Amino acid sequence: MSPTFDPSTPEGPDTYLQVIAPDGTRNRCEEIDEWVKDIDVPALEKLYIDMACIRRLDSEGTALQRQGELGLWAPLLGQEAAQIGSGRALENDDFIFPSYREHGVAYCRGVNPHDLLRMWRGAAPSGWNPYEVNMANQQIVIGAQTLHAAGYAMGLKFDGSSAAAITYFGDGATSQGDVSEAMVFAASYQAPLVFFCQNNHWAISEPVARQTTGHIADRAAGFGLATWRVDGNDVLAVMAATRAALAHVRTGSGPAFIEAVTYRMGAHTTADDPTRYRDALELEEWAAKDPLDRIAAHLDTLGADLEELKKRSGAAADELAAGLREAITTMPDPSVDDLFAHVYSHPHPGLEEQRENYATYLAGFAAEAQGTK
Amino acid sequence: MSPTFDPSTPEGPDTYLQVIAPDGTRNRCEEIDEWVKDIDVPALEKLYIDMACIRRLDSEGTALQRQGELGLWAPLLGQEAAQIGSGRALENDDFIFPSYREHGVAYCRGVNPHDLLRMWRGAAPSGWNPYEVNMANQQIVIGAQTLHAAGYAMGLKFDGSSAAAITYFGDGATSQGDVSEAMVFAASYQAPLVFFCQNNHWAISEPVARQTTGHIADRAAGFGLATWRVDGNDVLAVMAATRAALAHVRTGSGPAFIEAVTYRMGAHTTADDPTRYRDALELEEWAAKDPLDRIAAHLDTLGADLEELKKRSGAAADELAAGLREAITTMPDPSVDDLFAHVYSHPHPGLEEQRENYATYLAGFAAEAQGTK
Amino acid sequence: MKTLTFSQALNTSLRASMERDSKVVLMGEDIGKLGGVFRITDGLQKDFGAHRVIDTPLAESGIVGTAIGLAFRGYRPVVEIQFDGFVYPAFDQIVSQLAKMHFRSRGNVKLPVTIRIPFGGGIGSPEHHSESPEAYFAHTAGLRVVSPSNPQDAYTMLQQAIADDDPVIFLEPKRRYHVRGEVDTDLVPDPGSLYRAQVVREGTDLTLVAYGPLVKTAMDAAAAARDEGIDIEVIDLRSIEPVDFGTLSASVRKTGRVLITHEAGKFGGIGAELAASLTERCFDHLDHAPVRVTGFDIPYPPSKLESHHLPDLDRILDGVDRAMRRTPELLGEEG
Amino acid sequence: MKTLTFSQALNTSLRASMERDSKVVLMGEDIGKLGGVFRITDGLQKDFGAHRVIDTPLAESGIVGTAIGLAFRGYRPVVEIQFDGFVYPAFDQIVSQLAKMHFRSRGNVKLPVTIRIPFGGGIGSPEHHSESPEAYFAHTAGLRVVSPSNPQDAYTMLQQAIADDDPVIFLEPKRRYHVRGEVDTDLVPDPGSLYRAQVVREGTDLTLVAYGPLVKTAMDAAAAARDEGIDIEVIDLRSIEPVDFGTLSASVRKTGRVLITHEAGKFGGIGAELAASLTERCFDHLDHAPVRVTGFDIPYPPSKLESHHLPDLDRILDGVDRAMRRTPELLGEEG
Ligand SMILES: Cc1ncc(C[n+]2csc(CCOP(=O)(O)OP(=O)(O)O)c2C)c(N)n1
Ligand SMILES: Cc1ncc(C[n+]2csc(CCOP(=O)(O)OP(=O)(O)O)c2C)c(N)n1
Ligand SMILES: [Mg+2]
Ligand SMILES: [Mg+2]
Repeated sequence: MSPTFDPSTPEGPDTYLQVIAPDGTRNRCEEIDEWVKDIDVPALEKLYIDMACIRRLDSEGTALQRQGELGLWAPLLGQEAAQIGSGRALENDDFIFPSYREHGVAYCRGVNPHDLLRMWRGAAPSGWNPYEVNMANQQIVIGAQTLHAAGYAMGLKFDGSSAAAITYFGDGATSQGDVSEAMVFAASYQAPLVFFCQNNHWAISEPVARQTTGHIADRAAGFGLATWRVDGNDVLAVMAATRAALAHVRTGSGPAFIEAVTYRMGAHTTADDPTRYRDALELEEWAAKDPLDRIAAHLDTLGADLEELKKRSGAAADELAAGLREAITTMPDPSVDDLFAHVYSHPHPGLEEQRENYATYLAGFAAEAQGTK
Repeated sequence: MSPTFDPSTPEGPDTYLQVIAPDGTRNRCEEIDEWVKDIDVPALEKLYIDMACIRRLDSEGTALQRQGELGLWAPLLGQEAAQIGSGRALENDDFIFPSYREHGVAYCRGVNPHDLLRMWRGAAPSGWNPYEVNMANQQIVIGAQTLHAAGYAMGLKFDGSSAAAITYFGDGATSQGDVSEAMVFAASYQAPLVFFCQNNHWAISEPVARQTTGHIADRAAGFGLATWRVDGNDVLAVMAATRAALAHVRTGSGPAFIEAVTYRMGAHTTADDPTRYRDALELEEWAAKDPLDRIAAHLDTLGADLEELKKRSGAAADELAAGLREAITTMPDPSVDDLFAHVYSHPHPGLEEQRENYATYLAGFAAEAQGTK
Repeated sequence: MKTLTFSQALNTSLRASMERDSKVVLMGEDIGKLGGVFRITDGLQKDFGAHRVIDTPLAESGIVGTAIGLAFRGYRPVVEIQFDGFVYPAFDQIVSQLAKMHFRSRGNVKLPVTIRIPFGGGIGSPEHHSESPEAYFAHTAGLRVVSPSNPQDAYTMLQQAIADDDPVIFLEPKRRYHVRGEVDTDLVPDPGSLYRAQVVREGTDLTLVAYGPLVKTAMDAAAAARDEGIDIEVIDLRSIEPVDFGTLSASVRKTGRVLITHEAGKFGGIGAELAASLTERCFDHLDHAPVRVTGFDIPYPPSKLESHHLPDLDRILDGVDRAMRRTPELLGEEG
Repeated sequence: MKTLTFSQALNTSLRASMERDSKVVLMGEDIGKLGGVFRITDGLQKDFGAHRVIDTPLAESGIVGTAIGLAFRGYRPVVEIQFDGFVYPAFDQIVSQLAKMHFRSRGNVKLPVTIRIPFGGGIGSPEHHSESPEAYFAHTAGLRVVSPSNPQDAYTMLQQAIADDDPVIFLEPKRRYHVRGEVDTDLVPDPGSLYRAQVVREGTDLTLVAYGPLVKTAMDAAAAARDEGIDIEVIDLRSIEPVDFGTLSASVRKTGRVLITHEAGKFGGIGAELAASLTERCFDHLDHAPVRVTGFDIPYPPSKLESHHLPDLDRILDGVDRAMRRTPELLGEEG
């Protein structure tokens, strides 16, 4: 009655759903094939370009942090397929509750460069207006957003809406009570919510085996969720599973769970040094499963013009990068007023006092500087 | 990929492990039969007497509350098999982390009447010394104790001990993040811990279907635990499963989970009015599955002398009841010193000041009363 | 004008809020058929349906977390926490999410969530059923914290809290649930009055500040002190965060003495903030240091000892005597 | 005597505790191979093994809850919470379990658990990485709360906290981790000294109370004030709960003025308790109301604004001027 899963077993089509193999060959994958039968060469090329763009977005983020323009950056390198495959499966009115690493999903939402970088620069507590892009702000407290997603999805259900909610989190997050509670609530109310777990094998320095002795997807099944375990480096498999899961939750049959098995190729954040805890060999192994390379290889088998594609994707990525750099140079620093704004939605006498006292204090300095004190 | 379980399906040998049917017939139950093959008629009679005793303990608790001797009581009526079957499966050095309803388990531990009632009387924050009986004090915060059990079991493992830990909680508790986290930790460290869930179908006024859309045991399996789902009104099935689970965890193969499917025949506590939320029919249905009646019926088929047995069990229950009543009449009220004692294990200047000031204040009243102020 | 118990006033208030705004939903454990363990939601699920009076799974972090999600979606959730001591599993969602979301989202996301908590002691319950957690919430920027002391305020303040676009922790003095009082259900309260303190008894010698369960005790103490020739002004704080320092300071400047009472432990309790702030604001008017009469700094004791722990008339009068310099100071203190 | 950074002192201290007592185990996220995100546990798993330096699943309630269980079993767990803002998921286990178990069990169960929390701001981090949660814990009966301000205290106090049979919240001022100082690793501290405040600079005009990250700032302010002819006595509080009021009161009775500074928000912060208590204890000696110079009552701001939020030398000096009645009072205040 005990599980026999060994989390170190090698992953492959036996352990997860895969549509495109690392070498670019196309598998038959009955469970989900139908969900991507519309994806023709131009659509595949678009997905490739998306992935190339967010890979560039990510390397720009790291570079900007190195140059002191950002306070911190959380790289998504290696997780492009998981983010683009799912992000492109969503409808506009589906609402996203992300963690902190979903720059790629935000990109799918059309979040502009200013808003993408604002929080990482330390210029504001967050980036975008959630209601403009149907995506909540980054969540740093591990797992907390999954409950917001469950509540939002309950609201969708009460409203009779056909939209769905989706929440992103990592393998480490699955240990948090909040994530389990979110599954309990979503299942209890049969809410239209997709749990999207990017199992990138690491929670900072801790391997996924510390969090679970079995497959994460199996845990979700135990909560009564419809589950899909997919190759998270296979953009088509991810897209197919996400579409399937969205369709499932839209029918009112309860929440769904996707475990996208992927790998964090970079550091946890720019403050992290992964050489302290992980093996170069593991990285090599996963480099061979690269999400972009495999789509390129697959497109090659379909006779696509790869050179032209790389030119196009390079140009798109260059444009995005230029936008990011421009955003950084034009981003205004926050003002003292931003300190006190929005703590409450209407005036609070205690805080007003503090704001005014601080203004007086600062004015004193200004006066002193002008020699008028 | 979605679960098809309907929590309202009728329970029976198809949905859980059962050794003795409600009518007293003995089922073959391959999965666990071997674990109770040593239980002969005298042993069965002993289990019957235990159950009769805790049923009496429970009715005395309710009566004492009605008479104003206790502030509150949480009845266990209907759950005698779950508590005796598991309690009697434990070794002395196994350590128990209970919730608040496990009077029957405490009885198995030999907790004396004073200690059983002390907390319920409002005379102390708890009853017994955990280290004298290898059982932690009652836990009121739902689910919190399961983490203590997981930690204790980790300690057992680090110590190379052959003892196990067991933690009791209800169906409602399974929704709490702490319970999920306890499963995560216990599995992660393969700790010798048995999770014992008394699914008594209700969490105060909420039916188990509010907490889960599937079987609770399946949820545990998803966390990688060895699981047993048993008829919780069948003392032999409970004992067998508990022994099996204990054996499993003692081998170092990781934690185990037992879902004992039972029913809370009484009120949630003496402060509750279950007629507001549940159906008399449901009660009737479960009355037909009574844990004591079925063992009596089974003993009858084995040719035991039921009349004599009922006499013996009645006498034992009477003795227990007399002990409880004696305990209540002789229990000293707590003193003002108990207010300040044990907040810390060594003196705390702030609290010392409060204690002394309050003593002075009280002395002032005493002096006033004596006319010396 | 109707005569209602405190709990009926709350029930009527919830009903009025739900009738007025279809986005108001109630969430909590056992609030449906049972009507909550204190029956505050009695009959509401029957009348409004299970989608508006939502029995939740047994998980407080889940309740508050999903309430946040519902608010994100435009709902106005009113959460019931069954007892004070069971709010802590939700602490992270309250402190890191509910309190900070408006700031985090730069004003884009409003979370008009009301968290109702039956709080305080005096009902003979076991551990975790009698706590006073207000200081934790009041110290948390982004939350507002209020507590009514009588049926009229229960009725009015709860509707105001629900209508407020900020999250409000609404502390209900559970031992006062059965108390009856006149309630004007037609009263249209002043906007902003939710956060105002009220002078409930005028006096000249000492300002006595209480809230929630102890306002009644404070009034009794004032009546008793009158017999000893001390004229006490009693203020019902009503709003614990923000504090209406205008009303408080005016009183203290008049009386020169202040006593603050609450059930929560003294160290780091609301009394500390009130004493410190009133000292800052009224130092030159003070004839004595602000006096605090509070619960001890202990876990809430078993019920047979709770009468010692809870400030009562005699302990408040003892504090009054100290403030009036009629009795010696406590250990470590000076007059 | 060795020269060690604050973090090396903590690391050395953990090592010494683990060598002395085999029941001391460390628990937390990423404390093993990585040595913790601040490297405080660097090298310890290598030397003591994975059963003594335990990388845990990512769940703070689980960490504290299992630490309680280990303590039940006779272990002496030292928990690392990765950042201050991530302690709240464990709040229930800390407040309702860790703090109350000794009382609940009538002294039978001791829980010698130390919870290390890198706390406070000033390191340019995003949300939840710069908080000062000390008031929550200090208001919770059953906990002790301490914070070292320098490498020697880091070394000594951590060992004392671990050796203490009560649960101790150990707050490490993370922005001081890199600071170097002399550490006498042979020092045998006075029993009880863990809970004593220290006068780190004598003075006659004003008592300046700080702890953790702000002791250095307080010392700098005192030096600057000296140039303006104000002689400040600086006290490093060290123990936030219990407070060593003996040392504090003696100083305030001497100087007649007190300024308290901390990073946490003002409302209901530790400063409130210190101000209220010192007013109670020293009222007749006070020439001015205690002054508080603290963080604002806002969520911790984005890093580009944190220098405004954190009390610095200038803001402390501004407070000193007010306490000395050299500048006008703040809004709502009087001298
Ligand atoms: C409640 C909480 N605890 C600790 C942290 C510190 N922390 C930030 S990211 C992280 C690891 C997260 O791992 P995972 O969930 O797998 O997501 P990934 O970073 O791999 O995308 C930790 C421990 C946090 N942010 N929140
Ligand atoms: C954290 C917490 N929330 C709420 C409560 C109030 N409460 C006490 S018992 C109970 C129901 C428990 O149901 P279950 O876990 O099924 O156990 P049972 O009472 O049926 O034995 C509730 C909600 C509590 N004690 N602790
Ligand atoms: Mg991860
Ligand atoms: Mg139950």
